[in-house]
Amino acid sequence: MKWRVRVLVRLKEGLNDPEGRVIGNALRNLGYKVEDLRVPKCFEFTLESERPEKEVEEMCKRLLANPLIHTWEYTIEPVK
Amino acid sequence: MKWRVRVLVRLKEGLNDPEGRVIGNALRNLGYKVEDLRVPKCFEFTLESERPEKEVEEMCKRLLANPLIHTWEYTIEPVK
Amino acid sequence: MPRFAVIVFPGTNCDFETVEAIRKAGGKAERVWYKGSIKDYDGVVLPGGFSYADYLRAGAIAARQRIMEEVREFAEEGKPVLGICNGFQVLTESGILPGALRPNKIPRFICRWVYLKVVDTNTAFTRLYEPGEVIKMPIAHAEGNYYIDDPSKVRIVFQYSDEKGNITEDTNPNGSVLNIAGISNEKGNVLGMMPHPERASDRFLGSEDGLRVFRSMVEWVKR
Amino acid sequence: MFPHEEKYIRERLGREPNELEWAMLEVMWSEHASYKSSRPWLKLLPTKNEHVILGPGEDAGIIKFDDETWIVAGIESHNHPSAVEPYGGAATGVGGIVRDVLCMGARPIALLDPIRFGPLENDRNRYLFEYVVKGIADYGNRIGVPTVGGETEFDESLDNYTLVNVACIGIMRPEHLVHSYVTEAGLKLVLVGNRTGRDGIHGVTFASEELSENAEEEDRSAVQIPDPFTEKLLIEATLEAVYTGKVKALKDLGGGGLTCAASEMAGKRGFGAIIHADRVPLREPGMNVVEVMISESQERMLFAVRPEDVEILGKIFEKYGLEWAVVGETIEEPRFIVYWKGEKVADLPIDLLTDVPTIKWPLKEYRAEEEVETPPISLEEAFEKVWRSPNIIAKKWIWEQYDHEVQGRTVVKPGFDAAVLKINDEYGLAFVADGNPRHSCLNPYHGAMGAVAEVVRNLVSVGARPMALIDNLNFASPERPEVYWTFAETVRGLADAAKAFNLAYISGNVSFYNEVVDKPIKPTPVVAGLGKVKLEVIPKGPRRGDLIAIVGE
Ligand SMILES: Nc1ncnc2c1ncn2[C@@H]1O[C@H](COP(=O)(O)OP(=O)(O)O)[C@@H](O)[C@H]1O
Repeated sequence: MKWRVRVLVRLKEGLNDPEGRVIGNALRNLGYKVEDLRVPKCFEFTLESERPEKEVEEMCKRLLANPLIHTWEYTIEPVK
Repeated sequence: MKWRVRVLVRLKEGLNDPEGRVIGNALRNLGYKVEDLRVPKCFEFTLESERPEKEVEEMCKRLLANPLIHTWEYTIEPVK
Repeated sequence: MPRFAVIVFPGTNCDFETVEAIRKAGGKAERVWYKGSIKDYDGVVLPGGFSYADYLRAGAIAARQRIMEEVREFAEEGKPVLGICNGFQVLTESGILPGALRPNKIPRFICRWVYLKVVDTNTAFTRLYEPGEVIKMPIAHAEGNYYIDDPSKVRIVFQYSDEKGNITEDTNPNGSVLNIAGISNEKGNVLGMMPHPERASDRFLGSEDGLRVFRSMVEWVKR
Repeated sequence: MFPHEEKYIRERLGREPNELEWAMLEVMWSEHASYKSSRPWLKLLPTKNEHVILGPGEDAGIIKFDDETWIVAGIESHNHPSAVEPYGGAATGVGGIVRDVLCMGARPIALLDPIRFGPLENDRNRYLFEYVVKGIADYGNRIGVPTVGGETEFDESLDNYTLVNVACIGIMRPEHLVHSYVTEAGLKLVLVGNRTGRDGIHGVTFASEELSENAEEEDRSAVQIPDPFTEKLLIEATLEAVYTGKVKALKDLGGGGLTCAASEMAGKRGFGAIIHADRVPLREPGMNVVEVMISESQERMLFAVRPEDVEILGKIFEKYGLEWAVVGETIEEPRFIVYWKGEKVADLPIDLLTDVPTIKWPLKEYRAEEEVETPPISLEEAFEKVWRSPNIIAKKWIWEQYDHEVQGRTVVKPGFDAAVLKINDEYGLAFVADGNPRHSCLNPYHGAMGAVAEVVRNLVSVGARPMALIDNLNFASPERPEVYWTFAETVRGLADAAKAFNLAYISGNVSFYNEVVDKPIKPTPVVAGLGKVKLEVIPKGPRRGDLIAIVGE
């Protein structure tokens, strides 16, 4: 079966996000009232799998995220 | 009012996407049946604004995306 | 003569000068494409560069390649394993060394000369330095910000310092915990460092301080 | 293309070209690909001295450093693309010049980036500046070629625009020289590297037009996403292929894409080529033959090899994970023939693509020099003004983002008069670029001479003996008589100055039509120089207590 997957990988709470800080500042400079800007990593793909949850969870642990510094979440939807 | 915003910025269809290609290959090497992997840019932040849609749309045009090569979408939810 | 493999991943770019530095240090070194094997060598070096263009996270994809299993065995057997810059990132990503290398505190690539304090001279790579000695080398990285949840868990080898060996926030170029520039495993046979010793191994290039990393490594194998 | 050119083409062919033929002619007859307005003048430049192995005419020039070492050099502008999309434009500019040097058979060892912008007070200029630097950094760093110097200038005349020039040098052994043209028929044409997409379609024609007000939102096809990962693999694979001795000709695909690379490769010595365009690996579905033939997708190279050697080279490309395909062959007959799914869809005399008639535009002299009063300003005030000018302050913010040390050769690092790269245990190569558009604007002849003299002084001040020059001429529309006159004067100045120093130009680039909304840029010749220096004699820099003296008038 085919699935449409989106993974979001975020830095753990408490770890600072230098890139997010710079972009946040840039937006504030343009006059927007932006706070706590973060730049999670996002991956979108099609997956052929019989056990998509298990495989996506594995992918995150094995490659897409670094468990020492990241948390992750994902959405999995069947491809029509 | 305060809003929780998530913006996704994607490369337009048809443009070369070396990063997506390389990460997709890496997952396939690990044995997953992954296709069309893309790496949109993701921004999450809190926004204080009276007209959040208008401002977020503006931010995308002015800074977060390059209209020439990107498309974007966002979700905006009130902060409880 | 001890033989070293310098592993080349797609995007590795400091392989030639690393081979040259090992040669100057009295060893023999060969570039080994990542699809090959390192079984016949006495030691291995993971050089700097941009393996897989640093996509995803620096070193992440290289760390999952088959050859890293051989590197892991090397490390466990007590043979010398040296990771420089991107090589250090590959070693942490593969879990051979603890911690993670995150984007610099100012999220930009930065190439500059820095001073390092040698705080541990009992590793395979630092035996020829004096304890506490201050040496000069260039850094060149965008993700060199060393992070570990519990710094007491690591063996610190190099710290960013000033000319006199003072370790302060000002001498920290990338935001690393405790100004860490290089760490080793418990046994001292695996070293990961962000600065480039191979770029400080020639009198015309600004410093020869880095050459002793390779000399130590060569002598350690001979011992 | 101008009406008289279209007429000429119809007469030569004796028929109306079809759509594909027009598209190919259009790119090849563009100013960018044909140098039709500049060629008559460029002839004035001296191109020979005792160091020159190969002068202008191929992808890059070559000088002899010593018996075992040749140095390859080239320079390129990427102005229009960078003004539209600074990150991708500047990055792919680096990629292009690196491949030019690579395709002579040399390993690229250093880059210089003379870059120019409008005043930083304007947000758009600041954006262009930051992203041009980031583009150069991200690309150069990832391919492992150090950017060892450059120039950065801010000038009101470049408001909302940018001039991005990049010079590259490479190192090679004489036996590895590969030319960009074939000297036999029956060779297979092998396309290697990135897949072909719709990138940069009409890029060269675009580069030969002035930017209109909304350039930013026009045509996304003018924009390219840089792929330094593939470029780095192309460098290694190409060199490994060259070292087999089996590469008969080699060209990179830049402006004009496959049409330009294949027709020039085949046509230069009077051969022809057949291209099977449907064999080109594609990135996007549904591309037509016109798009395939003129696409400017980056990070691609075209190899000519004997049929029996195709497999050997293919193995090398595969080792590096690069896609490749045989897309055509060279033929005896000097024609350029394109097939699409078995059907012949274009058939032109090859010289109609490669030998484009020159144009001489009207010239009109102008004088900008006038007597002015020195403004009444105190020394302190003047000093403050000069000292704080972005044109004067240190450029460390820029070159710290460049990996200027990679490859382990950078003896004299950025921040000095010229960079020096270690070539062997005894000698180094000094490399520097200079230009002075304000001077050129006042007096183009003197401005050009001044640029050459500055290059020479900078080389000498690191102890180097100058050997050769390369030049990049950034100008507005040649159809403006004053601009064309400044161009002619500039070339005259470059020529006379070089002759005075017994120097030769081994390569160069011309970029016309640098205008935004009808505002011409200042004449901007950029000159880069190469010199040889004994590593032992490089001045170490001043120490406290040294005396200062001025020599000269
Ligand atoms: N864009 C750039 N990239 C790299 N190095 C640069 C750049 N701009 C300036 N530099 C370096 O900064 C130093 C000073 O440059 P510049 O101000 O042009 O010097 P000068 O006034 O002596 O010609 C030189 O070493 C030059 O190579």
